[in-house]
Amino acid sequence: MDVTGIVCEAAQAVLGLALAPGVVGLIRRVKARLQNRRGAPVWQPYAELRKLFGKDMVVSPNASWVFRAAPFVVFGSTLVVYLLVPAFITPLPLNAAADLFALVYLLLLGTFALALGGLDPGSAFGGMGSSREMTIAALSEPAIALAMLSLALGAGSTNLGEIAARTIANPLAALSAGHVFAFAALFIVMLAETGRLPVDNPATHLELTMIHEAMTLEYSGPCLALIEWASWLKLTVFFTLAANLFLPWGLATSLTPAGLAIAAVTTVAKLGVLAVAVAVIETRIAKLRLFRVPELLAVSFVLGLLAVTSSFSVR
Amino acid sequence: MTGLSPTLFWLMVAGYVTAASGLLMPTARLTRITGAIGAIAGGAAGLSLACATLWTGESLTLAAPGMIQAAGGLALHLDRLGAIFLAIISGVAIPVGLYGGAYSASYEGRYSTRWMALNVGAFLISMSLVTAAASAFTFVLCWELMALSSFFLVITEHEREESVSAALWYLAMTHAGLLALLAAFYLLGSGGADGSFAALRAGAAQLPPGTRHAIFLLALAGFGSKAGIVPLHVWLPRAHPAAPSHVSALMSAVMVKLGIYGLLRVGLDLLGGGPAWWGTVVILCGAVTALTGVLYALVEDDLKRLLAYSTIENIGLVLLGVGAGFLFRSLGQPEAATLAFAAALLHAVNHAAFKGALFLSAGSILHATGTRDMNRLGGLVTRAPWTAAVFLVSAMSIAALPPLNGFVSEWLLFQAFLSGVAHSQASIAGLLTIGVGALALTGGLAAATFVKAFGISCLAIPRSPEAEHAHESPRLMRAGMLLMAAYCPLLAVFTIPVLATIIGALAEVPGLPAVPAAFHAGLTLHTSNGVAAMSPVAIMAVLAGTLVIVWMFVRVIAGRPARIGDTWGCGRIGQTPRMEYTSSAFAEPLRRVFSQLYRPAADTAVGVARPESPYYIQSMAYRTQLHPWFQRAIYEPLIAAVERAAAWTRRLQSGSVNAYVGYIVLALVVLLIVVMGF
Amino acid sequence: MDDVFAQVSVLGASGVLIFAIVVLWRHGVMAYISAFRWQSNVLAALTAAVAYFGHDRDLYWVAALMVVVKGVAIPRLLTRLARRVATSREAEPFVNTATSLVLAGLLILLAHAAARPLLEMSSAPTRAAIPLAIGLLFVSLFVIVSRKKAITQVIGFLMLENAIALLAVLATYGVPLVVELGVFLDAMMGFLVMQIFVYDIHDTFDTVDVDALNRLKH
Amino acid sequence: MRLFAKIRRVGLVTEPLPDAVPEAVAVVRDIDARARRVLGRAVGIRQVDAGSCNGCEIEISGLGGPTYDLERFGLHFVASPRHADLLLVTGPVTRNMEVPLRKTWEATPDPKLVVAVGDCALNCGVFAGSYAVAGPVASVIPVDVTVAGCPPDPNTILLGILTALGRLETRR
Repeated sequence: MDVTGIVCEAAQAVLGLALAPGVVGLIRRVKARLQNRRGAPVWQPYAELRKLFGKDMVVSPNASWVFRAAPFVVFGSTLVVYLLVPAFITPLPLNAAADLFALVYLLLLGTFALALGGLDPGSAFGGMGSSREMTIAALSEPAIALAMLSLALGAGSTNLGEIAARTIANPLAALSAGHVFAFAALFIVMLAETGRLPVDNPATHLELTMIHEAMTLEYSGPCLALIEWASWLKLTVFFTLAANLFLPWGLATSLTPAGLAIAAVTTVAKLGVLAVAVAVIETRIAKLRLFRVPELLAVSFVLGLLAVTSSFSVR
Repeated sequence: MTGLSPTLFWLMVAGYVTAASGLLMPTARLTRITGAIGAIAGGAAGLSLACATLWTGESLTLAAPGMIQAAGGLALHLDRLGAIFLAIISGVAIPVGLYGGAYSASYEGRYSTRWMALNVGAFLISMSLVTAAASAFTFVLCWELMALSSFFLVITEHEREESVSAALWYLAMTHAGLLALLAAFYLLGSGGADGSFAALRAGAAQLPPGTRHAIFLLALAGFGSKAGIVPLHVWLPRAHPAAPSHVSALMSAVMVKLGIYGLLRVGLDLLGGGPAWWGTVVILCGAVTALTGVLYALVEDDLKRLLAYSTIENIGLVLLGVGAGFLFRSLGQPEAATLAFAAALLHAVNHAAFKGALFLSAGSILHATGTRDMNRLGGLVTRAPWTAAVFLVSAMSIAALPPLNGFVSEWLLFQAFLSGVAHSQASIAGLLTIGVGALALTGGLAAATFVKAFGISCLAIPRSPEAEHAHESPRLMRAGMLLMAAYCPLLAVFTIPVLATIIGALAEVPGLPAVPAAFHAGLTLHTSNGVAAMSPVAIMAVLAGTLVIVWMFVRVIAGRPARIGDTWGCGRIGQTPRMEYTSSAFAEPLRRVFSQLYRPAADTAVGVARPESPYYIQSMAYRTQLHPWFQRAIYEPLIAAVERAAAWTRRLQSGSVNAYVGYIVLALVVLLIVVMGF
Repeated sequence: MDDVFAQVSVLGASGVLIFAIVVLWRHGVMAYISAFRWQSNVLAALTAAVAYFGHDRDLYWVAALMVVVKGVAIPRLLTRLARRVATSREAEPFVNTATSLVLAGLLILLAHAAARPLLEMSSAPTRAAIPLAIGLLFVSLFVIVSRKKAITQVIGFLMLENAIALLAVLATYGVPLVVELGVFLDAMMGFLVMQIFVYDIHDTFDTVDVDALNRLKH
Repeated sequence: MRLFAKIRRVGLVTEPLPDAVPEAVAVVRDIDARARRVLGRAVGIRQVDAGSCNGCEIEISGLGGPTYDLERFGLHFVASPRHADLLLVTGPVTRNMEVPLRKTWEATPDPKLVVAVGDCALNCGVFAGSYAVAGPVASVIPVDVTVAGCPPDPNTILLGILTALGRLETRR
């Protein structure tokens, strides 16, 4: 990978880290407005990060090095995933280094690490969170796999660059049933994986209803900041996937200033639209009981199956 | 370097014989030392022999027709396919020998370590010979020797009735399998060929299709009973944990693979592939095996039995690859077939690495705490750091997390199925889609399983005094574990050469071309449906770089020391292990989701202080157990039938001498009549 | 042009199928009714699209009729029925929700395998969507089999009718208007008869749980 | 859809801080500036009920609602003292809650603030001298600001919190 490549990836990493809190801030703002509240300004998450990095850490005496290492692994793996997603330019320098499957398993690496971090201090909440998180992660795998399968069938490759390029080349494909249903399946999985309603309530303070937050109850200060930032970045990753794998228009295919500018604008706009959509959905629906979540994931599995089958019935 | 391989072969044999000769050593210490040295030397020689065969392509051929003339004598021929498995065996034998050298000490005084040494040697040598057998008779002979020696190893702790019943299950299942194998080989030879594989290969082509199908199904059953294909796996979760841990590692990491080897040898090499439904059957077996294995591993509380169930799961994954290979080959997609077989074999190699490491670390946990029940473990990461580290690395690679080796082979499996879906008609594509779903679900559940296995048994507060006073294992055991765990990252880094070697070996099989896969930067597969690129090395590098940068970033902007404060429990006073999540609790959500499969039987016993006031509860006991479906559906009726039959035949045993003499006379008379008749 | 047509037809057919999946997922009877309403409207839209691409005037009338009858009238009646017999939720079905969803997925796969011969026969640009129509057929049959409440079964029956209409539209660009009218009347009659039955079941057993029917034996 | 129509009809209901307490507005103005420097204008609040009659809780729960929307100042309630910067303590400290309160304070990472809400927290109120009461909050953990009232209304509580934020800087 040459210098320009490294520069591109570094720039994308910085931009992603800069955008992620804004996305969450926007969701919160829109939700507040939909609850007829004035709500916190959009930059609130940045302020929270700054505060958390400035604070002390309190660590349980039972916790081992696993507890301290987990946030770094979570953050690192999520960041690497973001480096693989065509957010502004395609194909990325790292396009050939990893594909969709690698991406999914890298996200699983983060989940794995966080689940261990939740178990380490030996608190009942942490164990509960890890157990539920792993349950949902495990049950959402098949849906992801089928959604990716249908994308790959269309593009003839599992590498994100090729998939995006194929849709750019053949706009009609964006209309195909396989495409639409893969999107729907991936959207449901996104809600489950990033701990949004109706699977997990990001605003809950009741330990017994928590999934993601229950694992982070023991973390404080910089470690907490890393975990929060990573989870926001994960949301951004899924948004970018949803935006640029299914509607890749605007992505820069060459490093011209104009193209990059367009790419930046379109991507940010897409992220904004998705954020508003999520906020509206979360206002509209209530949280599902934990044992109805598998049914939701089964729905997304069926959607993925429809996506794949329609792709090979068009054949 | 011609002529070197016989030397290596005899060196390997000599090494293993030395290991076995521990039987004759005067002191237990010497027994251990000879056992370790022999196993290591034999393993090293075997590994170099396998590599020589794989890379130079020169194949070892030895024949002793004089020996056991009646059966056509012994014949050995090590080709590349066998060499792959020989490499697995020898590669595992080295760390296991190292580890066993110290581990078997814990058996001294209680059980005969000499006997154990003899059987370990015999086990290793027989497994190595199976991969090189070149005639049906030699194969079956080594196969049976392998079964018996492992049986004696399973029953090492002959005073615990648990291991006795496990050994009996093993004996019964493995001999049922042996019967199927004998039948298969008999049918193979029915073309009039003598027992040598070459002749069988030539004769198999002329066999009528019905016979070929029968042979394949018999082979699937016979080798499946050894590999642990559901529902022939029942012995596996019993026998593997019962054996001493380094032997469990051998059985789980190596022996089950020989079932795969046999299936490939007979189905692919001797029979030369078959119709599409062979592949379909194998794929379905694989899917059922993988899901059943991982689902029962998930809810298991016994650490070693959890690992045994996960072995079943991984065999299922390998079978998915093998089945896809058979399917594609019959559909005339040779590239995809090579890809699928290569993925399966690579996963077999990888699984040997991490499952070996897992069993060795489980053994050292058992050695440190004396218990396998995860609900009594915990806190080992501070008490036995090396063991925990090995456990963590191997758990991550078995959960298919990048950048470790397990991920690479699962990625290849996905790609193989993908290329199949892209090119088959709807019905086949549908089957493969189900396969992909099963593969993904298995992967996710495996991750959950090993978060539980590591998190519950190694992290947090010890749940019992045994775990409280756990200690790190002796240096020799640590060395063995670390060597075994080192295979995982190494195999990930050197995936490319390993995969190239495997594909080269597969190219020997007729009808399988080398898949055009460009291996420069990373795995760039130019499969017929397009391009798929992934580079484990690059992922490893980027991940490492990112971690370093993030770490430095945090050090710079937040360099404050951490304060120690109790685990937050809503301000309750003091924290006890009883407040932690247990292994059963961790698996509870998934147990509920799949309750239709598990049919868990749970009972809650509430002890109240005074009967008249049910609200003052003194004690609560929650007990749950599963009733596996294969037990329910197959084995209980079968065993009942056998017992009925036995009860019926018992009527012959009147106990009176006259009756027995009467039987003899009767038999004599019948015999005479028959003789006169002809 | 034709490939746009193919894409649209597959998309529409999948949309129609999705609402059958929704019925398997949701629990409330009202949700079932709205799912059926949406399904009928999507079906009507698809019919209109086929009319547009296939240049077939009559199909516009069919589409309009679909909206009127299945999109408006029948849902109204169903709502009245549900209010009258006061069953808000589908009591536990014979197969639990997650399992029945996965089974539905497998049925769709089966439909793809089963539709092979039809696909060989037909050469219309809509042929790619035919398996989905057959899948809808299977799924709505599965709804009838696996659900207990009579109302749910009525909805299953109506979806079955939708599936047949979909198949007709896709395979032969719709049968002649007269036949279509006949099918509609048939559906209406069947529906009304069922409605009466549901009322009677309800009056006889104070429930619309069809399990209660086995009480008729003795 | 009906839901969103209603949302549009109702419109924004958050009230600005009442001018009845002009110093409140003034305080908020310059707190806002200083607090942004100290805690980055993002404060996690952990509410501890040390034995209150739940009168104060009712008022505090009013804070989260749309009318007095405390989120607009970057304040939010958190689920664990590990995430908190400010403890909002109510009620006389009962004997059973004495240790938990202290543990909560220990579990909160520095820098941290304590706001005691209500007369009971201030001086045990009507429960003073009860055998079940250990004493006012200040006798268990250091208190930065106390909010009087039985119960104090949400605006006063909000004012107390913001004043405490002002203290933080002066304390360092």
